[in-house]
Amino acid sequence: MSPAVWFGEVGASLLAMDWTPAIASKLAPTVFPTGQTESAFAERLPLLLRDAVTGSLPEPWRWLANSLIAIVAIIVIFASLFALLTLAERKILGRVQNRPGPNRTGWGGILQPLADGIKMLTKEDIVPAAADRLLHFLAPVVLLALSIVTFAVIPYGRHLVPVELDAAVLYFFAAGAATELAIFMAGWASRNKYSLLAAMRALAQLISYELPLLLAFVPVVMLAGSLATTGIVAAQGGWLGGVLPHWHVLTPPGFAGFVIFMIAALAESNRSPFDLPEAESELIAGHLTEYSGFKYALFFMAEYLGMCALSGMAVTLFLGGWHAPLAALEFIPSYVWFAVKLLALLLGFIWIRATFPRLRIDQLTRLAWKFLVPLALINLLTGGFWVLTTHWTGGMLVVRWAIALVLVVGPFLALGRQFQARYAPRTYRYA
Amino acid sequence: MLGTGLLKGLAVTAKNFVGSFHDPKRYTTVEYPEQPTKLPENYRNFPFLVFDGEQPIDGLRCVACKICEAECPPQCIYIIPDRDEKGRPTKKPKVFDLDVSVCMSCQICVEVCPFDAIKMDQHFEIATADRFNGLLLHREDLAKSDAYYHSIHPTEAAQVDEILAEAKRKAEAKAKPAAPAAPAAVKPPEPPAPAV
Amino acid sequence: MSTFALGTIIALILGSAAVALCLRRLIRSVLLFVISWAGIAAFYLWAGAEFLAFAQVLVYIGAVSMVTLFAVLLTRRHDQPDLVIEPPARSRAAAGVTIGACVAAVLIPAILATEFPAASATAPTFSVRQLGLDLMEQHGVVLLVVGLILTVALLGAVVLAASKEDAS
Amino acid sequence: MTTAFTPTPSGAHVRAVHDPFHGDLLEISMGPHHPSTHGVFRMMVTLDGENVVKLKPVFGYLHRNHEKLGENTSYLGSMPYTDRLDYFCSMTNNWAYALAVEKLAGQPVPERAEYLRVILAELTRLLNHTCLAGFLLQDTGASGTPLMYAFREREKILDLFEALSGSRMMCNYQRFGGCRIDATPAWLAAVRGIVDGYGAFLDEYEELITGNEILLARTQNVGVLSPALAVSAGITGPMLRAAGVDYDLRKVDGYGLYPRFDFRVPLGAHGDTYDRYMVRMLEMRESIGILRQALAAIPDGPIMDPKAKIRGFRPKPGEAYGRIEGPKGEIGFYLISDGTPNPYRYRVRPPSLINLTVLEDLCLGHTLADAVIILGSIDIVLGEVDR
Amino acid sequence: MTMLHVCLLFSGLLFCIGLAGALARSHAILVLLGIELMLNAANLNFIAFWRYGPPHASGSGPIFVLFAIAIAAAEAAVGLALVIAIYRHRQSVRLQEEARLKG
Repeated sequence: MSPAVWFGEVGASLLAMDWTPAIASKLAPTVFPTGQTESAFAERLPLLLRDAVTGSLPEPWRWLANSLIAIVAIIVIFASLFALLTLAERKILGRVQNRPGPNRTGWGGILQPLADGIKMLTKEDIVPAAADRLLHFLAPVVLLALSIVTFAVIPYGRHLVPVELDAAVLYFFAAGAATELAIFMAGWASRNKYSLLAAMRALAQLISYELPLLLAFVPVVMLAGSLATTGIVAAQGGWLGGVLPHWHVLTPPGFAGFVIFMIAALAESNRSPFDLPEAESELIAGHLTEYSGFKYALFFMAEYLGMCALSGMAVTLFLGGWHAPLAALEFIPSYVWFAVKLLALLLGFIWIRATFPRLRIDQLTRLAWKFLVPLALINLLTGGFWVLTTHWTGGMLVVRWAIALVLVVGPFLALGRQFQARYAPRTYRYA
Repeated sequence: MLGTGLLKGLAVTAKNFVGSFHDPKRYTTVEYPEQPTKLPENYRNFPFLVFDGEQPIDGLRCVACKICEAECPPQCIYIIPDRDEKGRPTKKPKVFDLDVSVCMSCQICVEVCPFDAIKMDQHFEIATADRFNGLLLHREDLAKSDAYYHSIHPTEAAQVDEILAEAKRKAEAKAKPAAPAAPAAVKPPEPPAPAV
Repeated sequence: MSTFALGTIIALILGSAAVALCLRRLIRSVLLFVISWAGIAAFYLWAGAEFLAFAQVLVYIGAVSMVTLFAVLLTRRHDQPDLVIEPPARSRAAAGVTIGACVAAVLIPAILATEFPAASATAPTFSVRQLGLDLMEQHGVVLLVVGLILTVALLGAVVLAASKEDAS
Repeated sequence: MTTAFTPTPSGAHVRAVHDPFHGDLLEISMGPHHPSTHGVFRMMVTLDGENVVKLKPVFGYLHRNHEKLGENTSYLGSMPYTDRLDYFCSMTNNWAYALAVEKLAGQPVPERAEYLRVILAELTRLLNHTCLAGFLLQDTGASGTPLMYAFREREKILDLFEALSGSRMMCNYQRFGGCRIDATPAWLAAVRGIVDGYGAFLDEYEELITGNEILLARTQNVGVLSPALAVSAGITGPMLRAAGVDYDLRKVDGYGLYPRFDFRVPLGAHGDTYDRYMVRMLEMRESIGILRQALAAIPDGPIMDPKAKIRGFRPKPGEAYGRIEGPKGEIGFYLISDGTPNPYRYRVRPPSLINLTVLEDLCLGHTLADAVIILGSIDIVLGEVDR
Repeated sequence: MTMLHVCLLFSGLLFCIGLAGALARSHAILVLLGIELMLNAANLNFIAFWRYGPPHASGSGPIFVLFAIAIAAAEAAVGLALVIAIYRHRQSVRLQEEARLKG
């Protein structure tokens, strides 16, 4: 095993472990909450499998083993999801562009990620002579570790919450906020002008988009009355007449929050159309210019894992977490629903990447500060209104929806008109 | 409304994504080694020398007149005319080398050849590990039969055959009254002086 | 286990802070500061104030470190080490360390000499919900004032840092 | 405050690299190995933050002595070399060179050949503008999708060229006094099919990207070229027309059979990158119209003037300048004959190079990302810039 | 020695390190960071007293720290903006060179 991956995994598990024992007594008595024995066999299958392995151990060791299994399961599942995602992205991009995508390795290209991995592992690891070797090495490791740490608080299913924290959402974004530091380290340590520009861009971009990202989910926290991810998911349970789920995205403030959140998430995970730090047509590869081989692969992995984590959080906050969309479909295990929603969002990321050109850095920051932040602030107001009017019924329900919709759509149209006054399609004259 | 342009774009890419599964117009890849496409008849790659009959070297139409060598813009052709024991030209090339690493497939040698002896090939899989000798084609590599020429450029070859037959007929008509001692061998018209 | 964790955290914080202030390369000292801030967050976590820990990470690692790095990049001069060892600087450094040591010499005995009332047996519980209620009810006015100060500071920072175009 | 900085006389907004007020600026050498300099082009960019304060184009990495080669090769031998100037537009390069030689020698061209030349030139225009739209969007960061759509259509036109001339890009098709190979009815039918489908492609392409708000924000008011600067710098082609100057050699010179066709010349009003993109999109629609008319009217007949000489071509001493409206601008060849088989002087007027000269003026004050798309919207091919 | 003593000693040491750094270094950014460190040390005290002080039910300690963090963020923003402004003006961030108030 290369030292980089060893360090990354050990670092990630250390981070995850060191935190849990210190606060374990208070926050998470067991890694997976147990007890709800009434749920279906399929629902409890992961827990049963785990207990079959660790059931015979004495208590403190059992707790440790359970934690380790949770960590290993998350890393393995999301690492293989990362591998499949790289393939899926290339296949989908290919199909969008009227071509097949990678199809020579394995059956229909299914082994392409393996081939990529072998290629990355066997490549020479080049460090520029003038680089800051320590930071150059640490940057991908820190980035990957931080993006793995964020997975700790996402509820993957009814009984699958690795760590239950009182302020889980805050934890998630605190861990995510530190990733920009790693990107900066990469850009700085490379001693390359393109990398340096990319580092500056990454800083500006991530600072700008942190704010709308945080503001966008506040209405959800208000609606759910909890900062814990489990509490937020629990608040979205139930259906209206067995058909209409109580997801936050189906309320006006929740919908606006979802859209703002997804735009900011695109920017936070450096995905097109906000992939400015690694804009290949301007900055070669940005902060990745001087990386090769396995360190490059680690960056790549961290980017995709970050995307998965943000999508998972979006599912938790807005799309009802692991709840089924219809009451009739509840027999399907909750983690399957979570996976379906997660994959749908990831597909959306890829679809957007296949379509849009890239923004410019000043437009990017302007979009955050002049468009998303005002909308998110107004959305706070909408969220407050929505929370205060939960008891309105009958005719007042229509009034409630009307006011909330006006609060959501009105500012959007007003700000959109401002944009259209500056940029609009033109008509042309002929000689 | 802001965002309609973005949504339209998304709709177009979605249409192409779905279309790539059922509409051949939206799936244009040809997987080359497994599905070779038919080359158009006019396709040209590198020149080759046409020979008549069975013997590749003896049957070459080339008379080593060196017009193509002079006209070739990148000067990739090198010819040494053959001579018999007495030092008279036999109107055959002793050496006909063509450096395909220099050749730019412009077809000017074909256009200037008065004997229809050099034509453009369609064989393009000529990659080699030897950069120098592997890409320097000699007269033995270049000689290909008239039948092969017919198979790759049927229309053009038919026209060439007509022209050659016409020339032969004229030459015979000219040769018959002139010299009964002259051999029956076709005597091609004298090549004009190569351009200086 | 718990004391061991505390010892590690303390060593991490003190070590990284001390080294950060001695380093020649500014970027490295800033990154070491980030480590010490992260250590302080870990301390909060260890003490049971998890909300504070996450706030510390968000504010210090997410924002202050970024702004600092920006400032470092924007004020960077080529071919100029960050720490110039010249006689005045050296005497200054010596004076600074001496003063720090003096303060420590006063503080440490004072702390050791003081008898504190007995600690509560169990850690105080303090949920996020409780924090929110306290903030909104008991400390509502303070919250408003802090918000005002933050806004003014933000505007002031923008005005200060906004580039004035070349007047010449 | 005292500064040693004095404005340079050449341009008001060109700043010295080490100006004491603004501190150190960042100098970046973009290229010759850069993904978006369209070949081996190099820009020495000086940045203040992300803003370009100075931009020095460096070219010549692809210089291959084209003009000197032309003086040492026969008139015919230069024809395949013209393919390699602007390798997207070999057909128009061929035509411009053939036109120059025909003027020099007073060589007439049969009507069918003239029609074929118009058809091929307009197909080349479609091909070039389609590719440009793809490249420009690739430069703005679209992940290949517009480029792949553009290349899908380009491939169809290249197949036509291959079927007619034998080569996709290095066509070497025109000759002095006509064309090399006659077009078959099947080929003309294939052209008709592609021309009929091209409008639908353009519609889809414009729906994909033209109304895209990101593209609007990226390209509008970026790299504005004023008509005065455009004219004094000798800019030609769509770039000049995007600046609002009505100058199209097809109308001005009326070479070939263009006076017979009915088409309009789209003009931009702002001269920015968006106008340069849109003018090309509109020109493509006009080209489709010209192609329809030409395909309907093409007569039968010879494609080569019977008096034309392939070999031993020696024009009388004299000089001639032949120019046509290439897709990128005025492509011209200037020839002096001294009666020998080789030209005495062989000179190319490359539209790419001359349009490139205003690059710094367009980029100053914009960001690095804008410099990339401005370069993309100028539409250069390094084979022609460096020759 | 109780846990409280350990925490207080620790925060005192941290304060002294910050103080020594702020006084010893001449780079304005490092001075600012030293001051931030002193603020953090003070915050540690609040938490230490809240956690190991006499039994109580209020959350004043953490809330005070929360406010202190917010103010520290404001301070950092303004301070660094000042550093940038000074740098623009005088091309230096060395504090001993900033002897004049008038530019």
